[in-house]
Amino acid sequence: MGELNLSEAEVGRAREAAARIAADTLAEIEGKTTVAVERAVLRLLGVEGVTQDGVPWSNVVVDDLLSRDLLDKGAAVWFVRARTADGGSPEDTARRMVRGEVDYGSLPRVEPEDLRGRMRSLAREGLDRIDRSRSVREERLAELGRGREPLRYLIVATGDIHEDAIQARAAARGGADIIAVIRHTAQSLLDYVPEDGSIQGVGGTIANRGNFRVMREALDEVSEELGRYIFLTNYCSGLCMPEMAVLGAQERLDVMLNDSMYGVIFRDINMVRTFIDQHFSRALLARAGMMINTGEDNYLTTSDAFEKAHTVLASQFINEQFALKSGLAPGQIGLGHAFEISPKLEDSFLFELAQAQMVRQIFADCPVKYMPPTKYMTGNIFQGNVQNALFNAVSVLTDQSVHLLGMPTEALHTPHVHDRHLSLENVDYVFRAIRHLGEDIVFRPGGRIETRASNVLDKAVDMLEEIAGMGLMQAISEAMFADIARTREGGKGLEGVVAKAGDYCNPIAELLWEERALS
Amino acid sequence: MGELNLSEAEVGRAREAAARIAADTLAEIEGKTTVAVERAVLRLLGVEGVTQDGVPWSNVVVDDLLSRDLLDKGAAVWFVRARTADGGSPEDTARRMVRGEVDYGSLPRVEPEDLRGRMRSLAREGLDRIDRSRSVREERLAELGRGREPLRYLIVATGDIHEDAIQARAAARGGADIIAVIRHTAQSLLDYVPEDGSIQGVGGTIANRGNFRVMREALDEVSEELGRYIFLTNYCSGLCMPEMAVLGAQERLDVMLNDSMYGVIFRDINMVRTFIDQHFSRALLARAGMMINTGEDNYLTTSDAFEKAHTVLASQFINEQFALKSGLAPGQIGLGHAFEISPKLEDSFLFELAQAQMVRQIFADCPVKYMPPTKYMTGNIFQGNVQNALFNAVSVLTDQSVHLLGMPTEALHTPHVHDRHLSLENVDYVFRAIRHLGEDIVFRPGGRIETRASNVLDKAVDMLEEIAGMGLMQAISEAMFADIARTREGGKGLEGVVAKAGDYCNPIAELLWEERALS
Amino acid sequence: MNEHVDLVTAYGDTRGDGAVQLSFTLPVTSGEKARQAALILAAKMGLEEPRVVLMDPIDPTFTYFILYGRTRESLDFSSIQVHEAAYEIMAPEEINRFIRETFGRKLVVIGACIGSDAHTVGIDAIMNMKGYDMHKGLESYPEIRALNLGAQVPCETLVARAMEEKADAVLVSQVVTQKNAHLKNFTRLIEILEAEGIAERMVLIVGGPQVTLELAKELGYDAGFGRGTYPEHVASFLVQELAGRKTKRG
Amino acid sequence: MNEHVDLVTAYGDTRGDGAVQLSFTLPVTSGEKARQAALILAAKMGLEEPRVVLMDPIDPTFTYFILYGRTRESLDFSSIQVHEAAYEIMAPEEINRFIRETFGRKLVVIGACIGSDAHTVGIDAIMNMKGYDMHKGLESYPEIRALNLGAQVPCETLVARAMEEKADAVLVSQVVTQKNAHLKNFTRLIEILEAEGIAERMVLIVGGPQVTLELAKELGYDAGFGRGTYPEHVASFLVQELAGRKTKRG
Ligand code: B12
Ligand code: B12
Ligand SMILES: Cc1ncc(COP(=O)(O)O)c(C=O)c1O
Ligand SMILES: Cc1ncc(COP(=O)(O)O)c(C=O)c1O
Repeated sequence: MGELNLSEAEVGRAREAAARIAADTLAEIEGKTTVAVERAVLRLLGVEGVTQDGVPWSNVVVDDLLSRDLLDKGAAVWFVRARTADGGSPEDTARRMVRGEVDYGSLPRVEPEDLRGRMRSLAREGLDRIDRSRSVREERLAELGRGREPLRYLIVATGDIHEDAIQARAAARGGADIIAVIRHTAQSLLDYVPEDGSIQGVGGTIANRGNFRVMREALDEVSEELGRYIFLTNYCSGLCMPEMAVLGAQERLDVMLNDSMYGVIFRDINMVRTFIDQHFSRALLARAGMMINTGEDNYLTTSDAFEKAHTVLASQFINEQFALKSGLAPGQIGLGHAFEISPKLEDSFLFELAQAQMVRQIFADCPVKYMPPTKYMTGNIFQGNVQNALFNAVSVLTDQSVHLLGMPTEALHTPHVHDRHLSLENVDYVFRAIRHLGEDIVFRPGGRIETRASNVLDKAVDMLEEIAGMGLMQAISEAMFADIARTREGGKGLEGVVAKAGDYCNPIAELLWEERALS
Repeated sequence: MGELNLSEAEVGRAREAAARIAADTLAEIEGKTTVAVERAVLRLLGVEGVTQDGVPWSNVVVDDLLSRDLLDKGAAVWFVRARTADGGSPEDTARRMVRGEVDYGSLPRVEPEDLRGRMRSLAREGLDRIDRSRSVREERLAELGRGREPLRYLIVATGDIHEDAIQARAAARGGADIIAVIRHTAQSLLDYVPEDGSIQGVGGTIANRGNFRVMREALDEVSEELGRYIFLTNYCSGLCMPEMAVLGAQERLDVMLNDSMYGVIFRDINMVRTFIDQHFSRALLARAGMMINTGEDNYLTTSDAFEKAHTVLASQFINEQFALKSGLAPGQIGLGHAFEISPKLEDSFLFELAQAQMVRQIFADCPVKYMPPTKYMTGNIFQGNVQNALFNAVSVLTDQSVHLLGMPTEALHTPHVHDRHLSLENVDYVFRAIRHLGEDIVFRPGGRIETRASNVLDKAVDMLEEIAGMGLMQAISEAMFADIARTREGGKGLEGVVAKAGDYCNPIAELLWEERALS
Repeated sequence: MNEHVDLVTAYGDTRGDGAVQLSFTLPVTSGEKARQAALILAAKMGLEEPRVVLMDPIDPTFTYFILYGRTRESLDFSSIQVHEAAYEIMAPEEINRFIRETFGRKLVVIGACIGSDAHTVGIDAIMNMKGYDMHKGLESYPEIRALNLGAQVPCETLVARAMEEKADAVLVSQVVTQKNAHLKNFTRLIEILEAEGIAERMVLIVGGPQVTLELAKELGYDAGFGRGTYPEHVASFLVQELAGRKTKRG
Repeated sequence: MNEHVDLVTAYGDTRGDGAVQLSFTLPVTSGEKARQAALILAAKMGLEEPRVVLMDPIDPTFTYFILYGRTRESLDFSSIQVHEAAYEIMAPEEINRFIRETFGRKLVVIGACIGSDAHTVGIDAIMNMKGYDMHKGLESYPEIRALNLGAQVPCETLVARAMEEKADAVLVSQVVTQKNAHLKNFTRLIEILEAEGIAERMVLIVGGPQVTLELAKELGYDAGFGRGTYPEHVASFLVQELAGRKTKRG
C-alpha cells in the first residue's frame, strides 16, 4: 500500500512519552516481587510436580515462605540453602521445607559468594533448558520454513486438548500457520497451574505442561506432514503469568498472548502485581525467542472503535516500551489491533484501512497481529462471512504479519471444525484476489484516510503525554483504557505482592538481564 | 475512483470501427422485414387478443399474409386496406382476413397518399399510447424519485407471476430499486406471445401483457409505500423481440434486456432475423423512454473472463452503435458486463477493477449494468457470499449505475425469498463501508490495473477493426464472441425473414424515424 | 398445506414448498459413501428430495456438507402459546414516576456477571449510565439505586451484598454458555438464594445472549432477557412485577 | 455414540455432539410467536436444544431464521451401500487403445442438451475438443466420433440422428431443474427411445449438475454424471460397458 504521510515528529513524541511511562512504572515496582515470580523461579530451579492433593510444589513452598515472612529475600535463597543442607532432589527439599522440617533460623551458614554461585549454577541449568527448546525451534524453522504473511492464525477451544489436537491438525491442513489454544475461562484467576490431566475446560482448554505437550506433538507431526512449521500459541496472562512463561518456554510454544495491562483491565487483577509479573515474564519470553501478542484489540469490545481508536495506538506504544525494557526484540513484539468498527458506520472500511496502515507504518519492525470483527458479529453467519471478507481485505492490503481468522459463528460458539474451514476459504480467496492491490493504489494526499490517520495519531500523542504526566496507574484508575477503571489497591492478587529485602536475590532475573544482549 | 489513463485515440478508433460495423450490418438488412416486426406493427395498429385456440390475431394475420406471399408490402398496408373496406373493429378485420373473406386482389383501390395517411393516423394512435405510458413514468419518477446508484437490481423467477409479485414486494422493501422478472426458459423460442394466464413458467415466468400488468401494479403499490419508484425489467429478446418491445412500452416496463447478438449466440436464432428485429425494437424502446440492458456478461459464461475480456468491450462498442442508430440516447443504453473471472486467479480483483473502471470511463454517459459472479459460484453458499462481497466492492468503487445482486445460491436454484434478503444485506454493508474509497485512492500510473486496462482496450480495437473488415455476420460465424459459432443461414426464425417490395410500408417505423429527435 | 390458513411450513419460493437449508460435518472421508451418509441423515431429519449441494473435504477425516431439501413438517401457527413476560414497556420518565407513586422510595437493584464469566458489556448495557444503543442504563434513573458488581462475581458475594443492601431485585448476566456453564451458574445462584430464604423476597432476573424467558422460568427466575434488551424493558418489568407483589401482599 | 466405531452423526467440536445448522423462512410476521414456530419446526425435525440464532424480518409477511441444534439421529456408516458405476477410470490413451483392441472400429457418440435447455457448457465440456479444466473432450479421442448437437435439441431430433448415425452411445445434458424440468425431459427421451426400440441398443448416459447415478438408474439410463465430471470418466465407463455387453452377447 502506498505509505500514509504521517508526521515523524508526532511519532517521535509518542514513543518518547511511552518510554517515560514505562520507565516510571517500572521504577515504582522496582523494589517488589510477587508469589508468581518466585514460583516461576523455583520451577526454573527444578521444583516441579505436585503434592498428593495436586498442588504444585512451587505453590506450597512459596506460600509457606510467605506465611513465615521469609519471601522478601526471594524463594531461591531459601530453597538453595535448604538444599545445600540436605542435598536431596528438589522435590525432597520442597517437601521438607513445607513440612516445617527446615529450621530457617539455624540453617548452616553459607558464604554469600558461595550461595550466589550455587543459585546461579542452578539458574543456568534452568535457562539452558529454555535455550535448548529455542534452538530446536530454530532448527525446525530452518528446515521446514513457515507460511506466507499475513500468517493465518486460528483458534481451537473445545475444552478438551485431545479434541483440540484433532481440530488443530484439520486447521493446519486447511492452511493455518499458527494455532492458538484458547484457555479455559476460569484459569487466569487461579493462583496456581492446574495439574496435568485435570478438568474439562469451559470456553477454552486448561493450559498446563501436559496439554502444551499434547498440542506441540500434534503440531510437530502435522508440520512434518505439510512441510511447514506450525506455530503454537497460548496465554501468558492471569495470576500465573510468569509460570506460563516458564512452561511455554520449556515446551516450545512459539507465541504467547501477553499484555502489560489486559489482566488488570479485563480480569481485574491488581495492577502492581501485573506490572511486576509482566516485566519478568517478558524477559523469559525474550530469552526463549518467542513472540508476544498484546491485547489492544480487547479495548474495542468495551469502548467504541471509532471514538477510541487512539487508545489502541497509545497502548501499543506503551506495550512496545515495556517489551523493549524486558529485552524483547522488535521482531518478537506482536502488537494487537482489531477490525471492530461498527458496520453501520459509513466509510467504516476507510477508517479501518487508515488504522491498519498507520499501525503497520509506525511499528514497521513489529509483527503486528490483526484481529477480526467480533463485537458486531451476529447470528447471521452468512453476513458474518462478508464482514470477515472486508477484514481480510484490509489485512492483505496493509500487509499485516499475523492474521487471526474471523469465524462466521463468532457470536454463537467457540469454533466448530467447519467454521474454520469456511474462514480459511474466505481468506484464501480474498488474499489471492487482491494480493497486489496494495502495490497498485496510492492514498490521495489529504484524503479521508490520511486525515483520519493523522487525527488518531495526534490524539494518541496527547493521551500519552497526559499519562506520562499522571502516571500509568493513575491513568488506568481513570478508565483511560477500554472505559474500565481499576484502582491501585484493588483487584485480585495484591496479597501476592511482596517488598524485597535488601539482600533479595532472583538468580534467574540476574542472568536474564546480564545476558540480554545474547537473546 | 481516480481515472485510468487510457488512450483517447484508441477509444476513438474503436468507436469508429464499431460505427462502421453497425452501419454495414444495417445496410445488409435494409431491404428486409420479419414476421415479428410485422406482428408488432399490427399490434400497434390495434390488432390485439387471441383466437379461440389462443393464437394471437397478429400471428394468424401475418402467417396468412406470408403464406399468400403478400407480406413483402408490409402487414400494415393490407390490414388498413382491408379495414377501410369494412370499417369494423381491428379484430373483426383480422378475423375476416384470415377467414379468407378478404379478396386481396380486388380490394377497393385507395389513393397511395390516402392509404398512407390512414396508416399514419392509426400508427400515431399506437405511438400515442406508448407516449402516454412514458409520461406516466416520468410523472411518477418526478414525484417519488429513485434509489441511489449503484441501483439495486434483483431478479424474481418463481414461474408464477403472483408468487413473483409477493417476492418482488419483499425485495423492494429490502432495498431493491429494479425488479427483473426472469422469463420462462422456453419462451424466447416461441414465435408468438403466449396468451394471458397461460402455463407455469420454468426457470422463469411467462412474459405477456397480463403478467406485465400484475407486476407493474405490485411495484407501483410498493413504490408508493416506499416513496421510491421501483423499476420493472423484462426481456426484449427471442423470436418475439419487437412484440415484447410493444408490450413493454404499453405496460410501462422501464428496462428491457435487449442485445443485438444474444439471441443469435445463445439461443441460436438466425442472425439476419435478429438484426432486423433488434433495429426496430430498439427504436420502439427509444420512443418509450426505456433503458436497455445488453448481454455481454453472457459471453463470459462460455469463454474465459481473463482471456476474452476484450470481446466484451468490443461487443459493448457494437451494441452502443446499433443502439444509437435506433435512436436510443446514451442515457438509455445500459451496457452489460460481469464479474466472471476465475476466483483461482491471483489478483483477479485487480483485473475486474481494471475492466469495470475502463468500461465506466469509456461509456461515461451510459448507465452501465454490472453483473455478479455466476459461473464460478458453487454449492458453497457461504463462500458465495464472499465472492459477491468482492463484486459489490468493485461496483461501488467504480461507481457502476446498475448493480445486479449476486445470490449465494446462484449455483443451485432461482432465488429463494431469503437469498435476496441476504444479498441485500451484503450489498448494504459493502456499499456503506467503502462508499467513498474510490475518491480516496488513486491508481499507480503504469501499475497492474492500468496496464491491464490498456491491453484489453488495444485487443478490442484490433478485434473491432478486424470485424469491420470481414463484417459482423462473418465474425459471428467465426465464433469471435462467446466462442460460439453461428451461420448466416442457420438458426431459428430465418423463414420469418421477408424481402421488402418496392412499395413496402411500415408506418410505425416511418413515424419513429421522422420523430427520432423528439425521443 | 396451502389450503389451511394457519398451517405454516418453510417457504423458499412457493407457498408450502418446505424449503430448508442444512449444514453439518461428518467425521468420515469425503466420497460417494460420505455423500450417501449425509443424505441418509437428512432423510432421518424428515427432509424430502434431500440434495447435497456441497461436499467439501476438511481433511482426510472430516467432510463438510451443505444440503437442501423439503421438510414434510408443518405446524398450526394459531395454536402457538407464547408466555411473554406480561408487562408493558414504559418510558424512563414514566417508570420513575411510577416508582415514586407506587413505592414512595428508591428501588435498589444489584447486578453482576457471576462465576468466571467476565463479559460485562451486557450487564453494563443494562445497568450503567452509558447504557446501550442510545438507551441510558438504570444508573440514570433517579428512582433506582443501581449497583453493578461487575465481572466474575462469586454467587456468595452477590447474595451477601444483595442482603446487606436489601435489594429489591437481583440482575444476573451469563454470556459464556459452552458446556452449559451458564445453566450451572444460574442454578447454583438460585440454590444459594433459596438456602438463604430470600429467593421470594427479591425479583430475580437473568440475562444473556442465549437467555430466553422460558429458560429463566424453568430455572426458577422471574424473568429472562436475551439479545437486544434495553434497560427500560427490564425496569418496566421490574416495577410492574413489584407493584403486583405489593398488592398481593395487600 | 462415541463407543460404536461405525455409528456416525454430525460433528461440531466434540465427537457425537450432533451439531447441525439450519436455515429457512416462515411466511409469518417476526416476533416471539414466530420464534416459537421456528423452534417447533426444528424440534419436529428431531433437533435437540434447538436455538434460534437469527430471526430476521424480510418484510411484514416473511421472517428468515437461522438455527443450531443437535440431531438425535445417527447412522451406521459401515452399512451404507453405494452403487457406484463399477468401472475404473482410464487415461485417454488407454481408452483409445482399448477401443482399437476390443471393437476394432471407431465408436460413435452423440450428445445434446435437450428440451428448452440452452446450457451447453456442461455437454461441451464433455464432448468438445477444448474439454474442461485441462481435460480434453471426446472430440479429441482418435477412436471416438463425437457429435455434439448443442442446445435446445428436441428429443425427436436427437433420436432420429442417433439412429441414422448408428450411435453407440447417447449423451444427454440437463441443467435446468426447476419444477423438475430435467426429469420430464429425461423421461420423455427414454420413452421415445423405447418406442423406437433402440433403448437397448445404445448406451444411454445423462448428466448435469444435479444428476446422480441413482437418479439415472431410476429413470432407466445406464449412467449419470454430476458436477466435476471429466470426459475420461464418461469414456471409461462407456468402453467398459460396451465391452461388457459385447461379451454378454458373446
Ligand atoms: C466482548 C467479548 C469479550 C470481551 C469481554 C469484555 C467485557 N468486559 O465484557 C473479552 C475480550 C474480554 C472476552 C473474553 C473472552 N470471551 Co468473549 N466475547 C465477546 C464478544 C465478542 C461480544 C460480547 C458482547 O459484548 N456483546 C454485546 C452485548 C451488549 O450483548 P450481550 O452480552 O448479549 O448483552 C445484551 C443481552 O444479552 C442482554 N443481557 C446480557 N446480560 C444481561 C443481564 C441482565 C440481567 C439482563 C436483564 C439482560 C442482559 O442485554 C444486553 C443488551 O441488550 C462475544 C462474541 C459476540 N459477538 O457475541 C465473545 C464471546 C461471548 N466470548 C467468548 C469466550 C469463549 C470468551 C473467553 C472465555 C475466551 C477465552 N477463553 O479467553 C474470554 C474470557 C472471558 C471470560 N472469562 O468470560 C465466546 C463464548 C462462547 C460460548 N457461547 O460459550 C463468544 C461467544 C465468542 C466465541 N464465539 O467464542 N470476550
Ligand atoms: C452459464 C449459465 C448460463 C448461460 C449458458 C450458456 C451456455 N451456452 O451454456 C446463459 C447465460 C445463456 C444462461 C441462461 C439461462 N440460465 Co443459466 N446458468 C449458467 C450458470 C451460471 C453456469 C452453468 C455452467 O456453465 N456450469 C459449468 C459447467 C461445466 O458445469 P455443469 O453444467 O454442471 O456440467 C458439468 C457436470 O454437470 C457434467 N455434465 C453436465 N452435462 C452433462 C452431460 C453428460 C452426458 C455428462 C456425462 C456430464 C454432464 O459435466 C460437466 C463438467 O464437469 C448456472 C449457475 C451455476 N453457477 O451453476 C446458471 C443456471 C444453471 N441457469 C439458470 C437459469 C434459470 C437460466 C435461464 C433459464 C434463466 C432465464 N430464464 O433466462 C437462462 C435461459 C437458458 C436456457 N433456456 O436454458 C439456473 C437454473 C436453475 C435451476 N436449477 O433450474 C442457474 C442454476 C442459475 C440460477 N441460480 O438461477 N445460463
Ligand atoms: C493479551 C491477552 N491476554 C489474555 C487474554 C485472555 O486470556 P485469559 O482470560 O485466560 O487470561 C486475552 C484475550 O483474548 C488477551 O488478548
Ligand atoms: C440480453 C439478454 N437477452 C435475453 C436473455 C435471456 O432471455 P431469453 O433466453 O428468454 O431470451 C439474456 C440472459 O440473461 C440476456 O442477457
